[in-house]
Amino acid sequence: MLTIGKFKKMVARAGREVGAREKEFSRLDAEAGGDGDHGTAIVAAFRAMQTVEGADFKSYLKSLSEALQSSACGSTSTLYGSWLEGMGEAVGEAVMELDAEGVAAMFSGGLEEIGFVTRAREGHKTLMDALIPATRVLSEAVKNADAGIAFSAAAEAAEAGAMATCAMQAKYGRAKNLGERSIGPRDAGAASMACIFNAFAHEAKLN
Amino acid sequence: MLTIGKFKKMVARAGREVGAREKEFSRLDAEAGGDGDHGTAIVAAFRAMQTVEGADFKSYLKSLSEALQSSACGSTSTLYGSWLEGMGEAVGEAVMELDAEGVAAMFSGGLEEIGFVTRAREGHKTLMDALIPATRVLSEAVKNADAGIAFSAAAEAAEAGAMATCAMQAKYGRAKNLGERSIGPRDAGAASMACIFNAFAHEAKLN
Amino acid sequence: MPMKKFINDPQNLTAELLEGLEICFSNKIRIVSDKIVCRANPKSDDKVAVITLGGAGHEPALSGFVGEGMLDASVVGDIFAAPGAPKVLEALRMFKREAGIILVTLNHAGDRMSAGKALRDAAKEGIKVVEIVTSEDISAGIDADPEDRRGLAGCVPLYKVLGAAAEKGMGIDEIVELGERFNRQMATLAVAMTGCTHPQNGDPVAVLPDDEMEIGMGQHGEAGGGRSKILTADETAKRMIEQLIKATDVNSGDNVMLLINGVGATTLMEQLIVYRAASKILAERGIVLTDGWCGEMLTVQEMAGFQMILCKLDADHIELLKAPAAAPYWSA
Amino acid sequence: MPMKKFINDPQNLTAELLEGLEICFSNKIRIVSDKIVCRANPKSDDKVAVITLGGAGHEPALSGFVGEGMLDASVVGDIFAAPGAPKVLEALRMFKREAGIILVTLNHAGDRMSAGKALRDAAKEGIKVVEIVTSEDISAGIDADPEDRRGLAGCVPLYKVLGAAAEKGMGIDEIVELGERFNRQMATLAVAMTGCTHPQNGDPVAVLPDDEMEIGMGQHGEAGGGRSKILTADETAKRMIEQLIKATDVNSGDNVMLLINGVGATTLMEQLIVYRAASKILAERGIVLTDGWCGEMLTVQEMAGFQMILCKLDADHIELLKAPAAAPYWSA
Ligand SMILES: Nc1ncnc2c1ncn2[C@@H]1O[C@H](COP(=O)(O)OP(=O)(O)O)[C@@H](O)[C@H]1O
Ligand SMILES: Nc1ncnc2c1ncn2[C@@H]1O[C@H](COP(=O)(O)OP(=O)(O)O)[C@@H](O)[C@H]1O
Ligand SMILES: [Mg+2]
Ligand SMILES: [Mg+2]
Ligand SMILES: [Mg+2]
Ligand SMILES: [Mg+2]
Repeated sequence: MLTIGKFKKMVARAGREVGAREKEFSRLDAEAGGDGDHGTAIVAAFRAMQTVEGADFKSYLKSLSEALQSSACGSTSTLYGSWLEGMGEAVGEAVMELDAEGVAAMFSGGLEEIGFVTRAREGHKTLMDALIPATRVLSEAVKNADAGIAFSAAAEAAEAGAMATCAMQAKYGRAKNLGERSIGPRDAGAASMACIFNAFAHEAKLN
Repeated sequence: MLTIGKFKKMVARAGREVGAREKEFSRLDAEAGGDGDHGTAIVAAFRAMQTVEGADFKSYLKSLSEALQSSACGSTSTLYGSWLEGMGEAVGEAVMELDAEGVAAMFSGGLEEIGFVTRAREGHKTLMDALIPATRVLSEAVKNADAGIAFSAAAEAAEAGAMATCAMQAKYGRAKNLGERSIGPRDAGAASMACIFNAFAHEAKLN
Repeated sequence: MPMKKFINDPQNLTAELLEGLEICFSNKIRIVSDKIVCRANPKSDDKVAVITLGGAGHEPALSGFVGEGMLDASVVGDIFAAPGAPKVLEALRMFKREAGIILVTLNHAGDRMSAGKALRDAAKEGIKVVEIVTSEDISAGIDADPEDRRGLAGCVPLYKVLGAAAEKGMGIDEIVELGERFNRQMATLAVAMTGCTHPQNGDPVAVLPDDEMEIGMGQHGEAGGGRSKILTADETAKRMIEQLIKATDVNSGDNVMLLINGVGATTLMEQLIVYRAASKILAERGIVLTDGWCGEMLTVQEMAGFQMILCKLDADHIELLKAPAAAPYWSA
Repeated sequence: MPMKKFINDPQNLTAELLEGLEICFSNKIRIVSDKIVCRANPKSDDKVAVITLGGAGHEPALSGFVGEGMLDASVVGDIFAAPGAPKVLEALRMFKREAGIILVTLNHAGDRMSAGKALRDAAKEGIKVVEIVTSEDISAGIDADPEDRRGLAGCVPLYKVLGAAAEKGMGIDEIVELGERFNRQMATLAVAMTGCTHPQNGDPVAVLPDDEMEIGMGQHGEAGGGRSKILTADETAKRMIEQLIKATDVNSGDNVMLLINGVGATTLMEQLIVYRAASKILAERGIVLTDGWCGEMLTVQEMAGFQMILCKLDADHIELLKAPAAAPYWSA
């Protein structure tokens, strides 16, 4: 269902697509009352991951997570770092191709680990609003569809979750002090998370 | 020729006319590369002089000079303060009305004293470019004309001197570092000095 | 259009500013392992170590307060961004000791998450460390959950109290008690007139209308409190100090420390005018101004505004605040 | 539109800021006769007094440097405006003593005229006083007549040298020789990115185009040197330090002090980056960085820019710079 080679291409594509939208993510961060640097942070995170190697899922994800956490800073470092860390912990040793169950387990593991570092859940206007539904949809969809279709469904869920943050009031992160004024713009982290799932989907559909 | 009562009215009028042009004098200071506060300084100087009393020329001028120097700050304090101080020193004790010679002596004394505190002379783009010709013309004109006409001639000379500073390069004061870039705008101090002589002339002409 | 800032490659800001700090204060601090700023003359191992973490771009905070009688180390992130958990863990390993470590974390999501992760790992390794979280910003309301309040410049006098106590050789429990008491007894409010430019991406953070100010703005220009038309210095000081008095519950006869922290473009002239106004209100109420300072401690680039910090002082705090200190930007 | 400044009546700025300074540093300074800032604990009469004069709006300068081991008094004018001659004379009378007084005047027209007038009157009264005029700005050219150069923030380390020497009980001739030597051996260049607002009239001083900076700008935004497109920190530092090295004629093996004085909105982050770049060039040439500091000493409201000051140090200067000092904004 998903080879390590394909997954590396998905990560690389996510890096490119996030990179193209750097300014937008920073602007969203500023608009919702944050410090206007989420684009800078997420781009730095993907830059740190660019040269990472690893023959199988476990070692690749572990290296990604370490590279990200030691080079990138801010909330992004721990949040995305823990996500990748959890994904790596959920796959077996030396696995180079995942079946449907393996994909579901990997993404569920990521969500679980990120859940340890933040109390934020759906409705709190954070990246969790994109990640939670995307993970849920992906885990279901892989059972009956190929990777391309499953990731597309996940990307749609992530995008819908990100859009839904517009109407929310921030509860976590630097935007929370804005109170009602945080209502309106999308959450920056949710937007970048949706962008990542979207890139995964585009890449998964190829070939 | 000039009574103490009339002279007090001239000073009061100068205060009003300078006050109305405060912004302009500050702007000129800034444009010629100064620190943009000559209007503020000259207005503060006249404010300090507003409540000054004195029955005769000598005591009135002495009080004006002291009030100005102790309340006003910057170049204006010492320059205008010395001018008034020199004027006071040049008139006799308890004089309440000056003849033509007395007026000439008073203004020449002012010019002499200000000459002790600065090396600036005509052509150096300072208030001296207005004060020197105005004093010269006044001293001549009082010999053959009434106060109104004599002060009008002095005011014209001051105005011409102030306008001539446009073409000059600053040699003294805070504008001097600007070098050639100080060419163009009038010198702020010369402009305020011309304004004072103009007010003197208007008031002298009345009655 | 280039930013109106004296910088080189925006990616290197943090590394370069730390290098400058090390050169300028070579007798006081040194940089270890890239982004850990330590004392040039470390104190002995039998004393409690005091460490903090946080983003850069707030100079002199946090690294300017590393030195004799204050911090043993600061773990630096990038501009406005907490260091990653691995760096924090590395510093904890470096200062592992019987006497223990106190880690001061300002309550911001990134800092909390990095510290939290590092602390979990440190615990597994048997490193003795106690975390003190500052969250003295009262803009979310006096009764707000501490978890919902931000840590502003109040960390600076806390570093002083902790550092002095550690220098004296006190045990970790006693220091933590003293520190937590100081922490509970302080409150901060911030006010902003203009936003700033993010020095890495050149974009504006927190734009304010030409005729408005905002009380309650955070460390990076994050909004928070109430916007109003521009008030006079006296009126601004009054609104702020009254809320701080309420929050710290100080009364006639109590000793306090009052700090004004300029965040960037607001001049010391203005800060002193505000200090004057606030201290007069304290005096009117019989509150005793025992200690204080006015100047830049924790800045937010070229933002115009300041933070006002009021700390109720107990006798032991008063003594510790006066103890010797020799950090680059704090001496006593 | 109100200014984006925390002020009350613009006419009261100086009085209010001095009041704040006195409250905040009541253990260090006190205000005498309206605008004369003196030490709270004056030194004994048998030692030489060191006094300075100058406008306000440049905080912490000049009054922030009054204190043990530095200035005995500063005579304060109004915003950007020298005090009048009568105030200067009053201070000279106040400190009249056998040991003598040193009056430090920065070379600006207003300051020079007030000092000059006061000194003439003081001489008539038999007050023993020697004037030292600082004019270390080299923007008018290295060979420019000292009368045509401005006095910038170089006065601050000079206060330190003079104050320390006076505190030690040295005689006035010896102190003046030391001070004049220090004075001759220092040079300053300023650079600005933006102008500032005059806090009394709200008008802009020195507007710079969006993409330009100016090396050689004076203490109040007065223009002077060359405008250029915005340069990197490293390039700016290089251009400035090279001119300063030439002006002070320092060579391999010489000891120097390097100071970066932020004038307002330029962050300490940037100042440290510039410090790093300039000190590297000194190191390349074998010039020994013996002392230094980075931060705000003499500001120009919210102007963005800084002054770089290089002082060639003799052995006696090195020692005096290290001597104890306890002014509000300088401790050693
Ligand atoms: N406590 C938190 N829990 C979950 N997500 C968070 C939390 N804090 C911040 N985030 C996410 O991180 C994003 C901001 O990231 P970034 O700007 O890189 O970090 P920082 O807040 O350190 O500047 C927010 O938009 C939000 O999605
Ligand atoms: N050395 C000087 N000699 C004569 N006039 C001077 C001198 N310096 C300044 N001035 C005059 O003073 C004016 C500036 O006054 P003001 O702005 O009040 O003083 P400051 O320079 O202290 O800000 C100049 O326009 C000039 O006419
Ligand atoms: Mg952010
Ligand atoms: Mg001026
Ligand atoms: Mg950030
Ligand atoms: Mg002035």
